[in-house]
Amino acid sequence: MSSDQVDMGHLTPKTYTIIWAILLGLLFLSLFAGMVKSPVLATVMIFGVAIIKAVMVMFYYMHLKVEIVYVKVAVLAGFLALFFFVVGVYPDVVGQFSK
Amino acid sequence: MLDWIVGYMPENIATFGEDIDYVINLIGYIVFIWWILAEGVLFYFLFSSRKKEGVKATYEDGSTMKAMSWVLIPVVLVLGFDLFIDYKSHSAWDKIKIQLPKADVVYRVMGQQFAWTYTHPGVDGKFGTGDDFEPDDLVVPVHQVVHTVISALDVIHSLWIPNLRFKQDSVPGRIITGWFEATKTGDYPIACAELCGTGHGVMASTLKVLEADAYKSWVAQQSAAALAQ
Amino acid sequence: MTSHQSNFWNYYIFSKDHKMIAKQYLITGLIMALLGGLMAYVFRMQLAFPGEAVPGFGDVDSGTYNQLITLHGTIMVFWVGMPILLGAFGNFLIPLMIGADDMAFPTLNMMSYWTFFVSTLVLLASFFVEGGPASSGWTAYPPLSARPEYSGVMWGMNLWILAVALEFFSVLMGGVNYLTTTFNMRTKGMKFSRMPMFVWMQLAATVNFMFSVGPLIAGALMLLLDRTIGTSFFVPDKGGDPLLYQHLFWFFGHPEVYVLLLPSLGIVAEIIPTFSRKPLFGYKMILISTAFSSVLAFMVWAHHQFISGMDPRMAMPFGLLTIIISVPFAVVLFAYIATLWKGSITFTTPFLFAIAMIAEFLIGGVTGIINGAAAADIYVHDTYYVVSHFHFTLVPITIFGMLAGVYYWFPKFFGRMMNETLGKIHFWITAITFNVIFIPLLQMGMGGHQRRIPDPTEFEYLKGMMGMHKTATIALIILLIAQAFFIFNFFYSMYKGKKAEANPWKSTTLEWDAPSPPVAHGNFEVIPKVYRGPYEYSVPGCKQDWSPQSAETVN
Amino acid sequence: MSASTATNTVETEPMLAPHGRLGMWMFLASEVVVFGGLLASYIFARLRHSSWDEFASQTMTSIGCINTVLLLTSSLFIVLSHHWAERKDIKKSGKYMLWAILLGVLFLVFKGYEYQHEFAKGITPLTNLFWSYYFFITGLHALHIVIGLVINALTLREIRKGQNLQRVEVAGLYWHFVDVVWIFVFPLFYVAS
Repeated sequence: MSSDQVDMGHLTPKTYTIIWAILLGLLFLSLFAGMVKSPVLATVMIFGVAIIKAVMVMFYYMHLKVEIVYVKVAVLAGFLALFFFVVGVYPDVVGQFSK
Repeated sequence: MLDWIVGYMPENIATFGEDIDYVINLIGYIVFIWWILAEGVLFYFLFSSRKKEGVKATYEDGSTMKAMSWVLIPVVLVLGFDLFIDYKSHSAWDKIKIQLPKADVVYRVMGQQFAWTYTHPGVDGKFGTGDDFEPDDLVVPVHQVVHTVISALDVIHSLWIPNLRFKQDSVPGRIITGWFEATKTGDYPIACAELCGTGHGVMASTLKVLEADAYKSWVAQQSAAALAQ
Repeated sequence: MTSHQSNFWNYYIFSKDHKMIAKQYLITGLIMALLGGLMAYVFRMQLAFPGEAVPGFGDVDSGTYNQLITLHGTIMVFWVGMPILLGAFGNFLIPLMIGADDMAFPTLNMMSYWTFFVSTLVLLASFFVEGGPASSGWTAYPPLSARPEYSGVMWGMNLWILAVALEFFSVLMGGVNYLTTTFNMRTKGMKFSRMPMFVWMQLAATVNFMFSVGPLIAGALMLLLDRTIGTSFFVPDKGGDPLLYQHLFWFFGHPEVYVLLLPSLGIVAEIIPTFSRKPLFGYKMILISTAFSSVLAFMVWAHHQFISGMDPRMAMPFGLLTIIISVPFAVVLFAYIATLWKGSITFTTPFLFAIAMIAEFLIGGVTGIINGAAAADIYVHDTYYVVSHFHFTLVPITIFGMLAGVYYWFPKFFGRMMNETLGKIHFWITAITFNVIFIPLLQMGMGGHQRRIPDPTEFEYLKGMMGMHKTATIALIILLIAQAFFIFNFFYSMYKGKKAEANPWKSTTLEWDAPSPPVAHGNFEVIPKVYRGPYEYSVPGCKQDWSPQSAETVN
Repeated sequence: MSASTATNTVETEPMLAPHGRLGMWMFLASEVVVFGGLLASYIFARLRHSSWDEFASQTMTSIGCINTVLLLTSSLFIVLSHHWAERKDIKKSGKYMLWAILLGVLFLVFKGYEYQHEFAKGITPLTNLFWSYYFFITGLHALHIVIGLVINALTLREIRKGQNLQRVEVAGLYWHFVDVVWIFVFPLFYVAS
């Protein structure tokens, strides 16, 4: 009854495998990023790669790209709530006041 | 007029106490007026629009801007008053909790399960020296800024001195410095305001405000006794 | 239609029918409400007559007192407010109001009730465990709650954390069900703009809950680890930070009070138009301000921690946002009041309770501004002023709102009418005694009376307030006795009340098209179609002063 | 988590998305905040204690790497299984699902080995706060992997019987979510920056 929806954004087994290869590539990229000398650059690269990988899995494997708008809003709301939490708690738990 | 309804606050003996009382009374009056208006309108509508024979209700679903303005205009006023209150409150908060005037007397206040312990640096004004002593009560001179360096040993307590309008949680693992300046001598109660176990209700202590010279002689006498040990 | 043969077990116990599940939630919630109320009786007697044995309970030492207030708070919020306002009314009415035959996931719905039932058993079991139940406040601040030796309670607290976690999973399952049902199973013509405000409010409450409960589930598990195997997430001895738990808790805590408020506002939004025969004032305006307040709800939590050792500079943004969040609810309340204007009001019991909810909640909102302003909060934080403030908000929500809903939808739940005179007696006594309890508490709070202490006479400056404690306690006893009217009325009318027709209140929303009680599985004889908005009362040009959503034409 | 497949013949508003998929997405949206809150608390604690970088270097990056590869590959297989399930190709869908489950089990095996290795070195959740967070977060994630494997196994049984094929998609969503969580857990613990 329900599998009549449109073909999932023209993704074929080949494209899935390509995305898989990219994800592995990004994994090794983040490993090398670990070797980078300056700690700030390393952290930015590592978490940048992690975010890209996460977005790729969500968009292509979870078909978030072709999902209905309500689901996209729900996922965005989840990350937005998380963002409010981080912004609200960071200055207190990590700030100088709490030493 | 408000005290009769909202309640009598204990006598204020702190310099920043006026600011807090001013903010509380300001909020009290604004909020009381709004409350009377809202409840009045509610009960008037209830009374005037009750079911009368042959009179049909009007079809007003409040979708037009004109109709909605009946609600939005009062709400904008409420927002205006709120922002005014927040501005007044922030200036008081900034003075009490963010700025820290220079200390004349420094006390270490340690909250522990079921008692407040105060450490006075003694005559030399430095902690960790021989003349430090631990009085039972918080003895402070009048008209002088007292710093309370607050922390806790085990659980969260909260140093609560109603007459000084002073309240600061004492968190184990954090050192928080509060300050106050008493304007009147006498004995005032101190209590714990944060649930800290079975003895939370008996963590009573007293604040003794002395004249400057009486305080000085008391400190000298206590330091001498401490040095003797 | 999921067919299930109706033997005793499938019909009453393991029923997948959203109506039976709603009744199970309602009955469990009401029983727990009684339990919570009796706890209030015991510790208020201790406060009014310190040291004396409380009739019907015995001595209340400070450990027992802390346990009683902890459980009173926990039960009233998690085992009365959530199950009845979300579980009972949400389950029963969402499918009926959107014209569906059942929830999207009936099995998950059944599992949600039974997870809730198990959580109730786990909580009740924690009473009889060695060392007694949890005793560190319903907020369970570490390190008091993180180490058993600080509060003297070992397994009682662990079971309490487990019970609360189970209750969260049950409400999560319910939430998934409500969202999927409302998105997917609306009948023909029931566009989103034609859904009754009750359904919108249930959705907003579910969204508030689902996006705020996460950090607290993590926090509760960390607390459980701290207590059992001795890690120190929240205990500073090995680097933990007690304030991190407070952030995790109150990030959930504030949206949680809207999870209770919004369904109650939804119930009142259905009752006021029906009995004033007038459309709800500003449907879109209420919707927008509810959405706005749901987003704001995630940004204001630290007003519970102004003086908790948090960085004082953070009080500026949180104070401002807290003051601003009172605005959308002012819009909703003023819109409800505006609905009454030029209506034709009949004062039935549900209407009286709905109006009492609005009138009392106004006091709640008004007394809250002092807590929102940081400087004033220094004085009132952790005093009886705050206790009275959140009772002036929570009691109208969970007691008056819930009772309004029960009296209003009782014909639909059980097919019979509740007795009006008993209802009115119950209303007047409850409404009056409620104020007599909590106005003195406001005054005690302003006098500096700190909260959660078992014996006020320990403090010199509190001795003068014992008179107020006594009046509040006597008023509480009268209030509890008055609930007998409701309990009798509830069970008596269930079998012997006047037979109710399908639409006793002449209301327009879809649930009144189904017979009372609705068809066992399938709700409606014929699933109705929807032709107009939910509040079409006294439409000009119609003789009949109400035009139901499902009627194609109305003469 | 059985989604009802009530083929309601009654006219309703257009269905936005199949029940199962919509319900799972809502559940995952709320799970985002659980793991997000937990990882945020860990990051805050880590920023407070600079000494943790040295502890973080003691975690076995090689095992972490292999586990990431395992999870990414099992995500690939599950998406392929869903792809063929949509085309009613029972054989292929079942094969990929089986592979996804095997890789998931392999992930747990490596995880177990890693834990055992750490216990052997005398590291337990009580050694210090870093290890408490490490064992708690990876343990909670492993628990979600176990739940995911149970869901996948049930779905495999459904595929073999050729019914409820839309459940493959729902199981896939959950499994990808667990993979996304691991994608964030991996750098935090295994790449000592």
